[in-house]
Amino acid sequence: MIPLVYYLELSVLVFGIGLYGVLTTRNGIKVLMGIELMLNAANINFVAFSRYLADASGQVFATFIITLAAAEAAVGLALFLAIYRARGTVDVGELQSMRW
Amino acid sequence: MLEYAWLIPLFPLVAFAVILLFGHRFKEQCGYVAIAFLTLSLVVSLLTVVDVLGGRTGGSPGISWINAEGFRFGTMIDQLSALMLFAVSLVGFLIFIYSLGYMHGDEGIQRYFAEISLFIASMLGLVISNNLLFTFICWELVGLCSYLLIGFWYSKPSAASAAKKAFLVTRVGDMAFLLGIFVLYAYFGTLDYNELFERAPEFAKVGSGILGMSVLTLASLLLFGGAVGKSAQFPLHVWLPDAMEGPTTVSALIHAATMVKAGVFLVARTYPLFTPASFLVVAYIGGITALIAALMALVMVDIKRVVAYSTISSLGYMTLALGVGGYAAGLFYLLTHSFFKALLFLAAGSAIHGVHSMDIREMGGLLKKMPITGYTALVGAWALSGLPPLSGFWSKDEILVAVSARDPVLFAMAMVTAFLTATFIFRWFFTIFTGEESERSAHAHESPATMTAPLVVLAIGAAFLGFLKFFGFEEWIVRALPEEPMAIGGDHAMVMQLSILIAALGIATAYIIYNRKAVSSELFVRNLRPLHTFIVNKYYMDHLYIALAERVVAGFSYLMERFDMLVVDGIVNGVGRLFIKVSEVVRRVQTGLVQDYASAVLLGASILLIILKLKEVLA
Amino acid sequence: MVFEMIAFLALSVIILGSSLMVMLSRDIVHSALFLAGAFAGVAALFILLEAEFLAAIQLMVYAGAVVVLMLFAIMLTRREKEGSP
Amino acid sequence: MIGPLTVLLLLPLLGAVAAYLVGRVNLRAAKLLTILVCFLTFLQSVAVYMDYRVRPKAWFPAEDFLWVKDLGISYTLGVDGISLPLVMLTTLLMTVAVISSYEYIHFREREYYPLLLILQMGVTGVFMALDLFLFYVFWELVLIPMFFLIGIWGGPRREYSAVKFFIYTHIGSLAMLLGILAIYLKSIPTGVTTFNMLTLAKVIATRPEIFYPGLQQLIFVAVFLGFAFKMPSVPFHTWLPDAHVEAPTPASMILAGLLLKMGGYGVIRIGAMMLPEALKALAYALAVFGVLSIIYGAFVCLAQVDIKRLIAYSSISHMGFVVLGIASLNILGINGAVFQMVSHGLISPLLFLMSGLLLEKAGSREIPMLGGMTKRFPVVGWVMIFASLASLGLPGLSGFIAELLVFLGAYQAYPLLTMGTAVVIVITAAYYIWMLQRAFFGPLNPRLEKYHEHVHWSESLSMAILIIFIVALGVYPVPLLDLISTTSADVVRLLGGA
Repeated sequence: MIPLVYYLELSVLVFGIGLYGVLTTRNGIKVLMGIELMLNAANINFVAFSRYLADASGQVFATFIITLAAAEAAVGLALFLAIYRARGTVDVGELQSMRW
Repeated sequence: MLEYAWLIPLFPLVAFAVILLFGHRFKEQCGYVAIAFLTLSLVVSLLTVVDVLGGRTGGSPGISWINAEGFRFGTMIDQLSALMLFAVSLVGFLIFIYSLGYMHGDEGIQRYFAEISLFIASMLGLVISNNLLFTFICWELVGLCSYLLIGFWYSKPSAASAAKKAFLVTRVGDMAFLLGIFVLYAYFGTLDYNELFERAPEFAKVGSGILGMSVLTLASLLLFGGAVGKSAQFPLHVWLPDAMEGPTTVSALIHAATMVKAGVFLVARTYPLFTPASFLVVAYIGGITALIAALMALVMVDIKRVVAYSTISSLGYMTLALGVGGYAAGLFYLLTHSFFKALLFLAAGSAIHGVHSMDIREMGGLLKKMPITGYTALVGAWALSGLPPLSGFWSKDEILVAVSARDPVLFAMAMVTAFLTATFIFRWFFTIFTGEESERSAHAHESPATMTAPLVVLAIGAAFLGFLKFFGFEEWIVRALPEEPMAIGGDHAMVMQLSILIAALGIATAYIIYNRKAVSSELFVRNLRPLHTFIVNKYYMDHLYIALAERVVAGFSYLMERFDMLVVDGIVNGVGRLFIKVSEVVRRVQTGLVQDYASAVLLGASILLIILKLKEVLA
Repeated sequence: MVFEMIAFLALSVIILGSSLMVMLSRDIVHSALFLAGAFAGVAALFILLEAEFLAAIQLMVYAGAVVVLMLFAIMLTRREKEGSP
Repeated sequence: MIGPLTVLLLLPLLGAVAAYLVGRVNLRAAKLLTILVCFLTFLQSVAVYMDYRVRPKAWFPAEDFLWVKDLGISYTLGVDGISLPLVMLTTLLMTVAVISSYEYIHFREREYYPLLLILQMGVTGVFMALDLFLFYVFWELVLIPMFFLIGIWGGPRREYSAVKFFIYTHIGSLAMLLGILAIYLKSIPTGVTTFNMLTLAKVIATRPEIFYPGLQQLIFVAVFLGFAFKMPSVPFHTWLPDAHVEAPTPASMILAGLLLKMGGYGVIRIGAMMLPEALKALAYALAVFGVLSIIYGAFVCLAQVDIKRLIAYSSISHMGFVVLGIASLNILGINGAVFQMVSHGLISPLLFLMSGLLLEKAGSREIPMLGGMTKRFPVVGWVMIFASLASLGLPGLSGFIAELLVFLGAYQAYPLLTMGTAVVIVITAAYYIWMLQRAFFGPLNPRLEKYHEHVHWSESLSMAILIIFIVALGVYPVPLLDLISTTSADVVRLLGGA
């Protein structure tokens, strides 16, 4: 079997890419994409552990996360649509009305 | 009636309240209300005086006013208060009657009679008080009325300014008076006159810890400070001439006959508290005041200011007399002065009423037009100048005798003053009443009977009160003192001759210069230009005080205000501004971008991890 | 074993590559498509990990629903003139 | 159980609710209701006074029940000879303030009157609380309505002033809170867990090994800081002129008449009655503090142009007398201090009322914009003259007695200091008389030709009430002094005096 750590390393890399995306991009939809990637990285971890520890609860968690991620994506995208209608942009850098 | 003496100030007080509250209902009749109540008080006063003449003195213990020891306000009727009661209520009564005519038709007549009733009530309260604090309260109320009455025609800027000046200058004296009260209360624990006098000897030697003075010296000097303010003594005399901005009746009543006597009265009342050291100060202040005021009276051209300066001079005389131990002499002069000075003022008021001018140079030859005014004024001037047989002579003579026995310098000052007094008052008289008629005098006519009748009564008093001397006035009045004052030596006959001579000389000088015009007064003015300028400018004391008030005090307060705004408030606002500045920098961290916050979280987590790892590695 | 290793490495390359492309591509539509690729790769990885059910859900929910949702959102928020909003 | 003192707190609270509700329907009725409530509260306080005269001991404390058991917080109310005059002053002055608002406040009245009533509850509570925690609660409760009164109904710079007032006095409150907590926490080891002032005072007096002099003095300084901010003592005073100038007239009246008194009251209640040893040790510094306020305030007054600002600074000067009186540690001084609080609580509201009328009737409060007012505005003019004379300490009016007593007491304790302070007698007269001369005497300022004086009944009534009390207390101060003396004698005994 492939050592567990390979999966973990892959997961860290995907998570890192996702995090990098969340932190650097100014496009709100892309931010959401980054978040999805991070969640996927977590999923990889869960599933890998569940396989290696022979414990099904990891898969259960992953199921939950997928559900959650879908809901979150729906709500987040709806929000961005609403913001776009109100402000004409989805650039998070310009959404400053709550600043200070 | 001794027991009912407390009624005396109460009647005018009721009059005050009635006029204040209901006066608008009977506008022109306010005067009669005031006079009616004053008549009641006059009757009680006279009955009280009769009681005292009959040898009864005393008073009532009164009521407790502040619940601490020594604040029982009652009455104290002795020879001194009887004397004052007589002078104040009688002169007050006459001036009230005179006011009916003088103030007729003035729109502020309700206010006038209300204020003057309050004044007479406080003045009467002042003289019968048995407690130093109550005296002070009346003293202040009297000052308040003086303030309001000087500023009676308050729309005139000069009147408003004179009222302010009077209040503030006397307030300086009042401050000293109040401090005197504090000192006395701190050591004696009471302010009741009798108790103070009883225990005074105990404290004659006790040091007060201030400038090495004994308690009594300190307290008496502070009390005298009050007297200096109220009785317009040097150096606080500057308010009195300006006070002539008020109605002439006010000048006569308050600034000649009664209130300005309060200072002298206070010294007489607290006589047992004075020590030799403080007497010396009192005498010299009195002497200086008498002299410089007489000099100023010589050069003034305002009909009322001449009399005002002569009042200051006379008050200086009284103070001088008290200072050298001439208790009876000073009070005798106080009594006679009340009459002839009120007379002079009312005569001046009558002349102003006739001529509608205040400048004596615009008058002249009024004797024919206003005979009653003129001749009564002559009586007053005669009495003031101190020639026999009018009252001024007898009382002034007593003072001169007392001074001659004590101090040659003071005696010389008193003599010069006597000469100057005779000169300036006859200069005043001759310029107004004799000589050629001026344009304004030509239209003058005699004043109504309400004004001339009081003049006549006052003239009678001014003429004959001096003879009280032969009815044992002096022996009678000194009974007010707890112990006999030291006997006064002095060469009676010599002083008497000298004083007659000096007064005659003074009148003669005035006659030559101002009636005959044999020598022009211009001559003196020209040859003594610097001196004349100096005196006409009142020794530049007003300038000095104004500079002190406007430059030093106002400047200092302006600085304080700036300090308050810039430093004290500035620090507070500065702290606020500092926080704003700091937050302006700090708030840049709060970009509002979730990514920045997430980066910060990531950074923090990384640092934490690195630290933990390092710890592990190092351990 | 070798096959597994090869499959894992291939999938890793696909996942990492498309993930990177999600973040790096200038056109957001491409990003969305690469995202679908990445999700598909993860689904394959799940099969490799013997979680077939999850792989199915992953494909249906992620590659199917979420990416389509995103494409709609991109379409709706896209401005006419610019390449990407 | 609802005792008579609780009624004093409940009446305004219920009144506030009722006034708010009635205000939705009929504003006029709400106003009259507020006046009625205030008047009833006043009557209640008079009733308390009547009973207090018969059995003074029963009122201290009068109502007591445990509130938060674990922390030892209790709801303890009581009045004595020092707080009762102030309670009566509060109820009286609130009545006057409400009456004077009748014509003065013209917008958002529905919120205004309930706020006043809540303020009244707070102030009364401060004067009656015998529990440190309760005291602090009421102390802070006062801040909030006042903040809104200034911030909503104030002048052009109202926001600045309101915020300054709030933050500035709050800093003082925090210092005070620290002092209170220090007393509370330090006394726990002795076996009492309570905020009750009477118990704590006993603990402080009997356990010198815990409350050693240094600690007592430290606590005193902290607590005094809170009171000094409120009073206010120089140099913690700068919130006051701004707050006064911007506050609406009735709020100014309450601010000067009542809120400043909370500081003076606190110094006696907590400073003198709980920490007497510390007060004794720091008395001279306290006296210097008082003198500084007296003289500094007076001099700054002399340079003021705005009459309301002048009155504000004169309040600082007059409140200095309270500190000086307390610092003199003798019965005259303490009687004088309390008397000064009551007297200033009557005189300064009158002055503020008049300055409000000036702005309303003559369009300005600035001295150069006025002149010769008395002729055209006789009521405003003469009442202003009266109020100024009362404030400068004219005998026969209440201010004189207060200052006299303070000076008499202070002279016995600090002769030289008092001698120096006496200058203020002249300076105070100078700024008032000078102001009167420039603004009220002399020829009428042509600018004023177009103005007329119409005095509303509510304004005349407010003036009349204050004038009557000022004269009454000035002519015959004995009843009030008797009342104060019932407690001040005990205070002086605590302070080791005769």
